[in-house]
Amino acid sequence: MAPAAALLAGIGWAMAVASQSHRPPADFTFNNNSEVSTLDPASVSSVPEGRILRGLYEGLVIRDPKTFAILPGAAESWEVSDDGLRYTFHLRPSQVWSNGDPLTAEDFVSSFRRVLTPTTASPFADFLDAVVGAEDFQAGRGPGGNANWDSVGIRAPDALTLEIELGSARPYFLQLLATTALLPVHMKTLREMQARFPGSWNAEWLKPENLVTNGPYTLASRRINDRIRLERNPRYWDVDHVAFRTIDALAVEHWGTALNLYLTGGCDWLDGSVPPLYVGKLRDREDFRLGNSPYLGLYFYRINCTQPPFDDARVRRALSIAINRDVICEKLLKAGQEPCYTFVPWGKLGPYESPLAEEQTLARARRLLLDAGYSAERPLPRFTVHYNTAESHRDIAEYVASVWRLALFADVGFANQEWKVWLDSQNRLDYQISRSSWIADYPDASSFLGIFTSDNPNNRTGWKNASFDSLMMRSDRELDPQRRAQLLAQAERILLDEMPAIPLYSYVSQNLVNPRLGGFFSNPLGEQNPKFWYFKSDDELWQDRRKRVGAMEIVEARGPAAGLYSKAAESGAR
Amino acid sequence: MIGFLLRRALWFAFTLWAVATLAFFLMRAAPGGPFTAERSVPPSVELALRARYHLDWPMWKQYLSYIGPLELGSRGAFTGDGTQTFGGVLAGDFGPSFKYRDFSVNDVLAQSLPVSLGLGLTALFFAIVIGVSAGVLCALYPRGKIDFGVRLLATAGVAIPNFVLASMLILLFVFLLPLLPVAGWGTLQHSILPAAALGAPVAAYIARLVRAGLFDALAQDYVRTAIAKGMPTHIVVLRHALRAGILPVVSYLGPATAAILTGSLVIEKIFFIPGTGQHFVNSALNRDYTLAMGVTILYTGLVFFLNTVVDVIYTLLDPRIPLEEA
Amino acid sequence: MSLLEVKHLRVRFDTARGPLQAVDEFSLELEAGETVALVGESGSGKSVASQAILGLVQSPPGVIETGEVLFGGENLLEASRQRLGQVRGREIAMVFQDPHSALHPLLPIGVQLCEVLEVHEGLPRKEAWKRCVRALDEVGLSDPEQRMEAYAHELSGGMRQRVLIAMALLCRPKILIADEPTTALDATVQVQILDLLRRLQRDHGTAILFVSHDLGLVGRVADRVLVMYAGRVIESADAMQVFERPMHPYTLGLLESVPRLSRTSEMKLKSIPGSPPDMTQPIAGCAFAPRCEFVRQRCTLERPPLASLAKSVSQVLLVGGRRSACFERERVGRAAESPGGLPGDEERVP
Amino acid sequence: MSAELRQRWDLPGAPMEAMLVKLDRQRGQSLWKIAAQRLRADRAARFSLWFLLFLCGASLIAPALPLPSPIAMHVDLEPLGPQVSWPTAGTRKFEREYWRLSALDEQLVSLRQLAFKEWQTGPILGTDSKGRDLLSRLVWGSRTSLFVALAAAVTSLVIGVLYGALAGLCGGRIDRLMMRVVDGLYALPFTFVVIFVLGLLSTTKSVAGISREAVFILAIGALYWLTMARVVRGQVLSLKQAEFVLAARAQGASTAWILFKHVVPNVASVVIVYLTLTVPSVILSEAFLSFLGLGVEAPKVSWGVLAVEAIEAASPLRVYWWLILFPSLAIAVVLLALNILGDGLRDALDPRTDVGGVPR
Repeated sequence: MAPAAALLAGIGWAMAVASQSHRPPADFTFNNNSEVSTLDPASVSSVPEGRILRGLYEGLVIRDPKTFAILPGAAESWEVSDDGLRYTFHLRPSQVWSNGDPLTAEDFVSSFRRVLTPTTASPFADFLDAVVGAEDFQAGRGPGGNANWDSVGIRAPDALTLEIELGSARPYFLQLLATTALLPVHMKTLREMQARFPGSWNAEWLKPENLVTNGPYTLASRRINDRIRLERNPRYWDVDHVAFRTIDALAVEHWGTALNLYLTGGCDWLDGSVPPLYVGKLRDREDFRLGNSPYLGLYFYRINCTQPPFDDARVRRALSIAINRDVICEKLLKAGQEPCYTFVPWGKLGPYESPLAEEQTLARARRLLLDAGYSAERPLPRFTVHYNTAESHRDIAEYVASVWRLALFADVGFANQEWKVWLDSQNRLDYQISRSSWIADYPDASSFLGIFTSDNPNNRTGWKNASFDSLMMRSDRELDPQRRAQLLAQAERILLDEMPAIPLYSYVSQNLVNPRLGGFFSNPLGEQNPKFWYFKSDDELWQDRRKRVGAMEIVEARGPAAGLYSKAAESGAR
Repeated sequence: MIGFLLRRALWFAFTLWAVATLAFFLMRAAPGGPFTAERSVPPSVELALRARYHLDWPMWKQYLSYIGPLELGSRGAFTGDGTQTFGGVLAGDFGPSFKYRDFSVNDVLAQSLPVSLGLGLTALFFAIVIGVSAGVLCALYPRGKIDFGVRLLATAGVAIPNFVLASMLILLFVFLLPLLPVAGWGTLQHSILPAAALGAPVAAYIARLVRAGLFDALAQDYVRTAIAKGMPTHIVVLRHALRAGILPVVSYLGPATAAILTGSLVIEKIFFIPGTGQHFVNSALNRDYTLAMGVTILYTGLVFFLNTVVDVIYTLLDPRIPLEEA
Repeated sequence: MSLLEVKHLRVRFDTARGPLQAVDEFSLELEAGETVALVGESGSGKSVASQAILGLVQSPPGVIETGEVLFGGENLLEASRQRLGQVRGREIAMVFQDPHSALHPLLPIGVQLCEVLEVHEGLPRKEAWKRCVRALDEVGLSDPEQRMEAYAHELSGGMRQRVLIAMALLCRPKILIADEPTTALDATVQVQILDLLRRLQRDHGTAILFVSHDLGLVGRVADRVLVMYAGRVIESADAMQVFERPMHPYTLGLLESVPRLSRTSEMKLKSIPGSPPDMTQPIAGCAFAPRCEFVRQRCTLERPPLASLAKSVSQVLLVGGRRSACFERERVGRAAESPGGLPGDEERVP
Repeated sequence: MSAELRQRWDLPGAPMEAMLVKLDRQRGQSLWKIAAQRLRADRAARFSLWFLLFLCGASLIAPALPLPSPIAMHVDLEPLGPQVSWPTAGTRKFEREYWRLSALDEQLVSLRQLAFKEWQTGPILGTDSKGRDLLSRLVWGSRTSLFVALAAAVTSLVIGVLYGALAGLCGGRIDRLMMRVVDGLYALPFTFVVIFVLGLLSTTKSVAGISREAVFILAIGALYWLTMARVVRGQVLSLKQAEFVLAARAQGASTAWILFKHVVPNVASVVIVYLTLTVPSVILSEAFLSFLGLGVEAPKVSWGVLAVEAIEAASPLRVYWWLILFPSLAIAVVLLALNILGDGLRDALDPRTDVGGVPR
């Protein structure tokens, strides 16, 4: 009896503890796909973290969720000098942090300084490379051998003015400033925590009870692998335009679970790759937004160019040509992914247009292979395709391998590797062909092509090409968009001729969204700013549905009939 | 008793040390590190990160500083960012998590352990109640339809992978009969399906153990004595036979409880429960050295503690066995 | 009418190797206050027969095929489970062979004793406890209060058997079935237990069915003796008669294998050669034939019936209810009277 | 003594003679013979044994069966449900698509092509999301699963029996120390070890002889030996005190002789029963590791892989029930058969017959 009683008591206790943290549902709940690794803007930039960070903080400028055009953020206006070297930002007066401290230009200076400080170990310090003296400061070089902040071109002449001086022009500098890496942090709290918790301050300042932010939301609570709750920040300058009082970001990793939650009303938006088995089932629903939403992510196969036979560009090209990307996209993935023959997905990005890829015929592939000295009689030596554990990777690898087997007489094996092992073998060039992917940091072709420069740690193919490097360097400095696009196209031409990697397809965003959600746009970066979200009223919803053509299956739109309206949506074309 | 516990504690300390050491070096020998990511960071950043967590130290120094609060030198801090220092396992500090960078391992465990305990205890309760009743039922109606049915169910319970069972439960009790929430954690309703899925194999196993134990006990002379005394069947089975037949269950429950209380990756993933189970796998996959060490030490401690509890209970149930030999 | 009457009992065990006829045509009468002994080698079916009386045969594999167990005119084999529960322990109690395993190892002695009174007489634990202490005292256990708290493994074999006897007699049953109650005990303890049984029988007037393989022991307690072999009763007689003039070669064998102080050194202790038959196999003739010194061809072909020795009604007075299942019983009887004598050569079959 | 007896029994009664011979024969039967005899009498266990043997046989000759290729994708099709009617032959031609097969298997495939030509069975159990035949995948998966399970069980057997027997025989301090080591290993979380061992070994390409599968088997076997060691040690300890061993020792038998003549056969029963329990747990572990993606190498299939694919098949949008049912059923049936066989073996090998139930 006694053990049974103890057991029951234990259940009661644990349930009590568990339900303490149970809160009423938020105004809006979405699935963020995975647990965010940190809320420190200097350390992360991936899509899930971005959604939270944009809710918590606001940078100098922000991006329009639909067009990516630069909008005022903490800075209400700015000037750029004609040579593109000097930026002057004017902050909104009487802006405050969530604890009431005034937000000043000095906050931005110290936040940028933190990013550039080596011990911060920010992977995004190079976003500020163009700033005068930044590289020297970061490398610890300076007059007298010491890093000197005074020589860095980031200054605050007064509380509301921030000046940034660039050493060389960067046409996309404002886009960089809109990334999450350059969001301001409240340095005062950070220092306080450091004094109070010398051992664990790194974690302490980001705890809900300590974190001070300047964005539309504050951090209410956070539980690992469960949810992050955001609460509207009453001190935010534009708080009247923030619709939801509370937002929950879930960290559901298993797609089936997320779908179940969505279908039972447990969340209002989920993205992520729908298993091909169900794409057909979802396709006709009005809440499944698919297809016309390109995504700046490339799925490709890296080739280790340091080993024969893959040190021969002809072999690499033959391998690429033989693969029918349409089969992968239409038959295996089914969700509207776009076949890719070039390194910039969709072949087009802003003013940039990719050069044409080689003609895709089997004869040509065999021809190239023959030139390289391989044929049915003298087949390629056996090689292995590495991929990290996932069903879709496995299916694609199996398909690609079967094509190479049948068309190019190659004997292909597989190596399914656990994530870290796979990364490790890629880093050490301990592979022959390895599945890879790349998501752009900012909407620009250089974000894709740049990883193949000789010294880029993300190259990982062993491929080096001096003229490619110099073209990329020149394009970085070029202010004229047309000429810049030409330089980049020349660089990609080299890539296409050399094929150090085989582009396969570009991702597509697959959103299941409550039809009532407004201010939400599928965009190429999967970027969302919670500030703009709101619930449509029945009227607006009805009009929206009318506008849409085709026989969509109407699904229930959860939420208040009157809507949870945001004036931000009303005021202007946002 | 005190001597027994003392000796146990000594062994416990030794085992913990051995397991921790083994895990420490095993982990660092595996390819990839905590900061290996698909998007490579510049070498200087990686160096700084490694320095922050003292991963640039020689292995022995890392090991010593992990074990104890040894002051092995620290790095100069600058404008808020510098190295983290932590007290070492002996001081009860498991250090910062590498993957969940905003949390210490202690935080992570403190958040997830109550959840896993709640789920685990519910599952255990479910498993014991169902398992023992099923086993007793078998013994009451041996070799009949009930016995056969229970055995079949018990085999199915052991045989069906729990993720398959979980999906079926969801389809049945969420979508077909909308009775329970589909996923999440917080209320008692939330815990019913995952507890059932988690407890089912244990219940099945207990049912088999109880059945076998009871059948064994029912063949014993003392049960015949009880029957010859004219004891009614329920007393014979519940007081006489079950008392002996439950002993194998008690020894099985030690490790089983440890496994159940530390959660299950699969169940937690499917039901979206923020428990410790996923940390066992994820910390290892993420090469989150400190968190992996933390869960390993936690698990080892739990196993040891529960085994000791089981041994004590065993001696309470079976007076023939002195505690020292347990 | 006798207190207990068993008629034509047949018990079969379904084993992996086929059906095993454990008890065949077993009949028994027991009068109040009387002690009847059931004797035979292990495997002869005596334990099974005695357990069948209370329906204690494990089923499966045991099956009671036919027969009646009449207790006060009521057939216990057809009684409901509930009724059987009332009879067991209260009207008919049982003491088992091995006191080491007959007590529950994990329950205190007191609990095991008290539950008898709680169930049968509905006594509250406190009163039951008191009576149990008295009962333990009665069977001669020292420190009965303390013993109540003890566990079985803390007691010696003799003490345990005393506990079991006390347990059996708690409700003053009319019949006590003692299944080899002393076999597992030391010789000195054996005597003590037997004395105890006799004393208790005298005090309470209980009828005892005494099951044993030890004919020597039986002589000390029994009024009547039933000898069993291979599932059948092969001889039944008053105790004195059996010892004086056994009428079955098996009984004779058993008697000769009893160590006796009175024997002189040249009178060797005999053993019965061979081993009991495989009872899953059908037996054509006398089951004892392969081991029998007196065997004749007829014995291997025809089964000797358990026949009364009385050839006429008048003889009944002389021989009592004496019966034997042997064609050669007269020869056996003669041989028994001449100790060490060999079977008559003159009758050997050519 | 026998001469004397024979003399007495030397009678013209023939039935007795026959009985004697029979008796002698029975007494001379070894433990194994009796066990085999008992097992033959146990219908359920006998059936299970035949079923398992049939299954092993089928999976061994799988390449020669007229099954479709287990990996040939026909991605343009929606998953097909089980086809109840016998499919018309030749709806699809046989495609010789497999992973790297051993030479023997290649021979078998050729044999199959000779025997059945282009003919192959239709989707009796349906097809999966990539249009692959489920029956074929189940049969080919059984090869992997059963092999892995058996091999891991044998690994655990060898290590466990040796370790346990050694500990039991040595006794004393060594025994205690060895068992503490087992306790310590018990306290290591299972997944943790597997992940690191697999991670560690998956990079060492130089050990080309050790394939991932072998590592996998060894890793699992190395985890299951713990219980086996405990069980065996317990048996050996109790046997050491058993009278027949003492008697053998008193007669001056060597330790090795005692070990093989007396201990091994007595331990065998426990070991065999435990083995029938290990095999199912290995099959389930493989499923769990497949869930983590640490299972067998693609495109090879195993029941674990199929079970994991089944998770995706259950969604409120649509339930592809055959993808869930058949793999689970396969695992469950094998487990059931193994359990029944295990029970039967225990009954057969344990001299005490299994009795049970409450008498009336």
